[in-house]
Amino acid sequence: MALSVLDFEKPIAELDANIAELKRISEEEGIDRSADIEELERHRDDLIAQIFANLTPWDKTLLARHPNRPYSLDYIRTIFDDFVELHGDRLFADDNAIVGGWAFLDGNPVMVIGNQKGRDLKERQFRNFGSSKPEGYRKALRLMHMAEKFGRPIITLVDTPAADCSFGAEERGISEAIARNMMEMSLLKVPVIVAVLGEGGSGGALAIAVGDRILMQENAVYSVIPPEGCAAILSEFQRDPARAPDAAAALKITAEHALEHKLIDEIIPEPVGGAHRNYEGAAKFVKEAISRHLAELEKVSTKKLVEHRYNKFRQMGVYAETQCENG
Amino acid sequence: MALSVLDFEKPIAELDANIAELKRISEEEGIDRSADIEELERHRDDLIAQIFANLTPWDKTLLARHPNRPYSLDYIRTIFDDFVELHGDRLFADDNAIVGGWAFLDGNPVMVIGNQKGRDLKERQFRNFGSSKPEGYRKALRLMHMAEKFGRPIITLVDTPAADCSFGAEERGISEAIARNMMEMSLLKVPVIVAVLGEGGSGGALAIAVGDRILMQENAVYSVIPPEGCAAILSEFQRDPARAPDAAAALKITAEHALEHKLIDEIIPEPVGGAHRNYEGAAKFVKEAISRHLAELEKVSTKKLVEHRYNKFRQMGVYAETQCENG
Amino acid sequence: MSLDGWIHRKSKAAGKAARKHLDALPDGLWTKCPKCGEILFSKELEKNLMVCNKCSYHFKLASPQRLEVTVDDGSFVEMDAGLSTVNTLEFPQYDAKIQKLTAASGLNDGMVTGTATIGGYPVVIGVADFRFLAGSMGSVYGEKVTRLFEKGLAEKLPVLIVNCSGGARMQEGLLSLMQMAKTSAAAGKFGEAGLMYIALFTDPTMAGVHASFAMLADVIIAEPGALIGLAGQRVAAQAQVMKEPPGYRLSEWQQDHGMVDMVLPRREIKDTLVKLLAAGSHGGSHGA
Amino acid sequence: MSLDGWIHRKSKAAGKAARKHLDALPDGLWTKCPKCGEILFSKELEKNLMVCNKCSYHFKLASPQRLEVTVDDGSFVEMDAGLSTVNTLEFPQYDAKIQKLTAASGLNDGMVTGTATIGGYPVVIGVADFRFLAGSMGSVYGEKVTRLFEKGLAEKLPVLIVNCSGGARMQEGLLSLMQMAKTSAAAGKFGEAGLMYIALFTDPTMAGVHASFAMLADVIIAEPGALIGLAGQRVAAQAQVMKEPPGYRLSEWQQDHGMVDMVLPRREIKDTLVKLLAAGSHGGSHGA
Ligand SMILES: [Zn+2]
Ligand SMILES: [Zn+2]
Repeated sequence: MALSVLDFEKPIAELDANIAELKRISEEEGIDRSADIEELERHRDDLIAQIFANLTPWDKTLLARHPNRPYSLDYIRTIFDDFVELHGDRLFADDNAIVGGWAFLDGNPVMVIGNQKGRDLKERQFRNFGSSKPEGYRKALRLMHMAEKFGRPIITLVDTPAADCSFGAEERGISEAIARNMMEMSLLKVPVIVAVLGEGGSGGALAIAVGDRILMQENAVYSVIPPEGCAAILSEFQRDPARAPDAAAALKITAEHALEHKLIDEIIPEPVGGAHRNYEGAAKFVKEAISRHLAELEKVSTKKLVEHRYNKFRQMGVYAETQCENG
Repeated sequence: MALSVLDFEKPIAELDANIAELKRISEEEGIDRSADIEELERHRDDLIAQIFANLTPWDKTLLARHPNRPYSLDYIRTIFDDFVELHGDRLFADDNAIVGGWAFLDGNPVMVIGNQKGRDLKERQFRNFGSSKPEGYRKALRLMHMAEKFGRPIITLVDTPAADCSFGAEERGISEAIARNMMEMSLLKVPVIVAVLGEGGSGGALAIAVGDRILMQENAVYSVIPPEGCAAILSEFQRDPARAPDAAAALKITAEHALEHKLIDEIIPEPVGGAHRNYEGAAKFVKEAISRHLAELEKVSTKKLVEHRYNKFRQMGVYAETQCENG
Repeated sequence: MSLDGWIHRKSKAAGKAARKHLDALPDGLWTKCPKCGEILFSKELEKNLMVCNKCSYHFKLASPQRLEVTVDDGSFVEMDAGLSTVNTLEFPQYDAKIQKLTAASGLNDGMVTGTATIGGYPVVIGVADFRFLAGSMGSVYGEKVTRLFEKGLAEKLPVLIVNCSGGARMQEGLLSLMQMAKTSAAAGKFGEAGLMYIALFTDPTMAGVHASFAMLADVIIAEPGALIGLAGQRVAAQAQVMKEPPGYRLSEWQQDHGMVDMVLPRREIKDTLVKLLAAGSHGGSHGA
Repeated sequence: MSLDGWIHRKSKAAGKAARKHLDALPDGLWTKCPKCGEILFSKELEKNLMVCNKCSYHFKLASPQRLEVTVDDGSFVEMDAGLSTVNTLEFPQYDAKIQKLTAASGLNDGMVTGTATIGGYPVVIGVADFRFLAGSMGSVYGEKVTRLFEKGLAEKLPVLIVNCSGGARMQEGLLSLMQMAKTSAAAGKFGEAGLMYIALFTDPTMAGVHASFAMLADVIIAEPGALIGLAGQRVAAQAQVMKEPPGYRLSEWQQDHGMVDMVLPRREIKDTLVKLLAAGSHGGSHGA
């Protein structure tokens, strides 16, 4: 698949093209242009640094949805060994918008589960654009309980625009599936590490995102509602989906804000120019973070683990409190 | 609904009709025929006793399927107070072939669950002829886990020809639902009493029939396959469904045989002439048996309860064993 | 166990305020049914627990009304009324909205919680109030629901939550979303103790509330004709290629699809609650 | 971990006997594929693990063949071979059938159990043999499966069961039916100890076996094109108003419907078993 280019990436793409052209010429014509190339590359890297230092929440939304961004299976292939994918919820169907199975992290067995988007049109449809139906969440829960049964840690990779809310999904209780997963995950007796790698889309994301550690890539977004939806509903944005960039800013959907409000534990860096420019590099950062947190959690007793997980989510929220006579 | 009359019940029905006619005449004409009526009634009761003492397994099959036989809801209304029916499996649908909910037995809360057949054509279709789909078994399991959560005993009433095996049922994993229920029931931490009240139809019955006490009405049947099906498959019966009576005999489907092989704990008597001739009387026997066994089980510790239930089913089966060199 | 008490004790002002922000058109003596258009005698309507006697439309109830038709007279004691909203994200217009709603309704939030008895059985109860930002769940709402479960757990009491909500509150962004996980975890911890949790779904019970603690109840009762589902109607309409089938996602449809235990007219709910509380209120002789 | 060992060690007589009662037509050098009709060179077919190299049809395997393609060479030690059938119900012709089958197959029952290693991982294994009354489950079968789980439980070993069965055995009536409950309870007790149970579904995995211990495995692998379901084809045909859709209840259909984890060609199964055993064989650091 050809590299897609976001608007704010265009200056970078132009320099990339120039560099490629220069390399082609110097090779074809046997002329040494390495000094020029190096200078252009330096210039390109400076430009990237400059652009990426000033990304708006909406820019990050677009990056999180970038058609070339690595997806869960890309990370699974790079980070883990001997992945054995397991299918089906044992109730209704296999949902291709969620993948999961046994894998080995540095030689240790773990259960890995992730939302899965598709790359080309056909695969996008096959993966339902990464939007899960109840059967996807129920498959995930089945696998999590299997991991719990064998005392293995669980790693979830979050990257979904939202849960599916078609007729079929509502018919089979999409709300029930999301709610049950959150509850059951809060009770799991094994370590659970969540990595938000792209779009953390509302309840559809949260249904596999209740864990002991919540990690989030620097260009990922995590939101209660897609910015377009928020803009379309609220009069604050004239109910105009085109004002999504403003809604994205108001909703505070970036990793920095999530960390500031203590809703995530750590921001995972991405390679220069974003994960989509360097799959291996992105996976390396993700793996390092997961491994490190897992090593910490392995030392915690089961009782404390579940207790801490409860307290972690228990503390989320900001409110004022005054004593009342009827309190 | 008019009383249906089985072939072997016809002599009884004739006497019933004569008695009714005599009563009508004596009332209309003001003549005292009470002596004649009494004699006829005595004769009728003798006849019933004689016929019911010699029922074949096939006769019992027909009785168990008698269109006037009381169904689960008839028993629930009579035996329990304040029944609150609960619906749905929280996964796909509500299955009307299984009913269940909270109820009170002698003032104590219990969860009662039963297969449910329909009386007239419309209700039969509504109840799918008492054949459950996966959602019925999953509803039953949900309710059983709810009872376990609150430490309440479970009473199941078995009366189904078989599990549903239509496309939809296979699609949604009817085998999985049956298997899971048997397994989960074997692990329940509360007393479970099973009463087979009509047709104990194969896996479709067993899916709600794993308990600490298995009671069976004297005219109920419990079989691995319907006699017609067995006759149609085996060359021993010329693969002729019409030889169902022979298959019924060979399959040993009566309560006496089940008791003899230690597959049930007790035979619940029925009123003279069968449960369908006297709903109140039938319910009284069922209630007495359930209450008595429940009182016994309430004294058993949770650990012993689950252990005994496992051992109970563990011992079912008859085989020979010789020591082998490779054993 | 009388269900009629509420009307006698209810203040006229509260009733009017409630109707104003709900779906009745008060003009004193008469109220128009928003479903069938029938002009109803307000006193009769109130006597009928705010159910249209022509089409059985169940009017939305403000939290004080709901408490009056649900709990024993005078038994309700509010908890955590001192919790109030903070606009941490500095979301546009949010402060003003909250101030206006608080002034109009006298509420600090769309979730009112406390203890009460129902048919004599003590319960911890939460009641959503649609007047307050469509009963949407933000940090205060999530905190109150969580404390509700924790109160039940501490005192070994059953929990009843009456839902009426459009979902998570956008104005608190990810903090609102996390209330779904927080309340679900609280429901889980409560449930592990073998305590009963009953939910009543009224119109509407949607999105972030429906897809979290609401669906986790042991027993779910729905009022007739309530809209219950994940996606708001706007989102749902965009997601569907086909036209919605009749009754789609209403209470009765949800029962057919296995998602609610029963659909009960408002007048029958309290009696059923009492039976359920009798079945689940005190610990049984066998336990996990 | 070689998958080819079985052919070299397999006795010619055993191979012929197996084929006779399975679905190959042995004429020495050549074997006809029952699915595509291709005439296959028997040696090539065996080298290909009894999979047609034209249409990929997976021939049924007798239990010795199945063990050879599944476990490490020479690692299988049979258990409970001394269990045999008693015709308690005095079912017509049952004794004669059993005697004939035992003589023809050398088996006492359609379930062969024992211990073995797979890729070096010790397992307790059960293998169904379709030659023996269509791999149907009676008292002996149920007892062997139960002891299998109990052995796994006692020695903290994972269990693998290879299924190939028409269902419960009619000739033992209600005793057969109860094997469903007995084996399911055994699977439950085994599972509670946090031990791994893997099932392989081969053609056919049906009825009383499918609807009991078979469906309770943690991980279910199916061979391609295996018929898997509750109702036998005769019963299913009666129950259906419509014509069966293509692929109905075959392995791939079951995967689409969420009921099996993966469909693997025979040659790939052992490698996957080894990975699964690596993931599940020894207890983890956190436990229930
Ligand atoms: Zn009306
Ligand atoms: Zn072929």
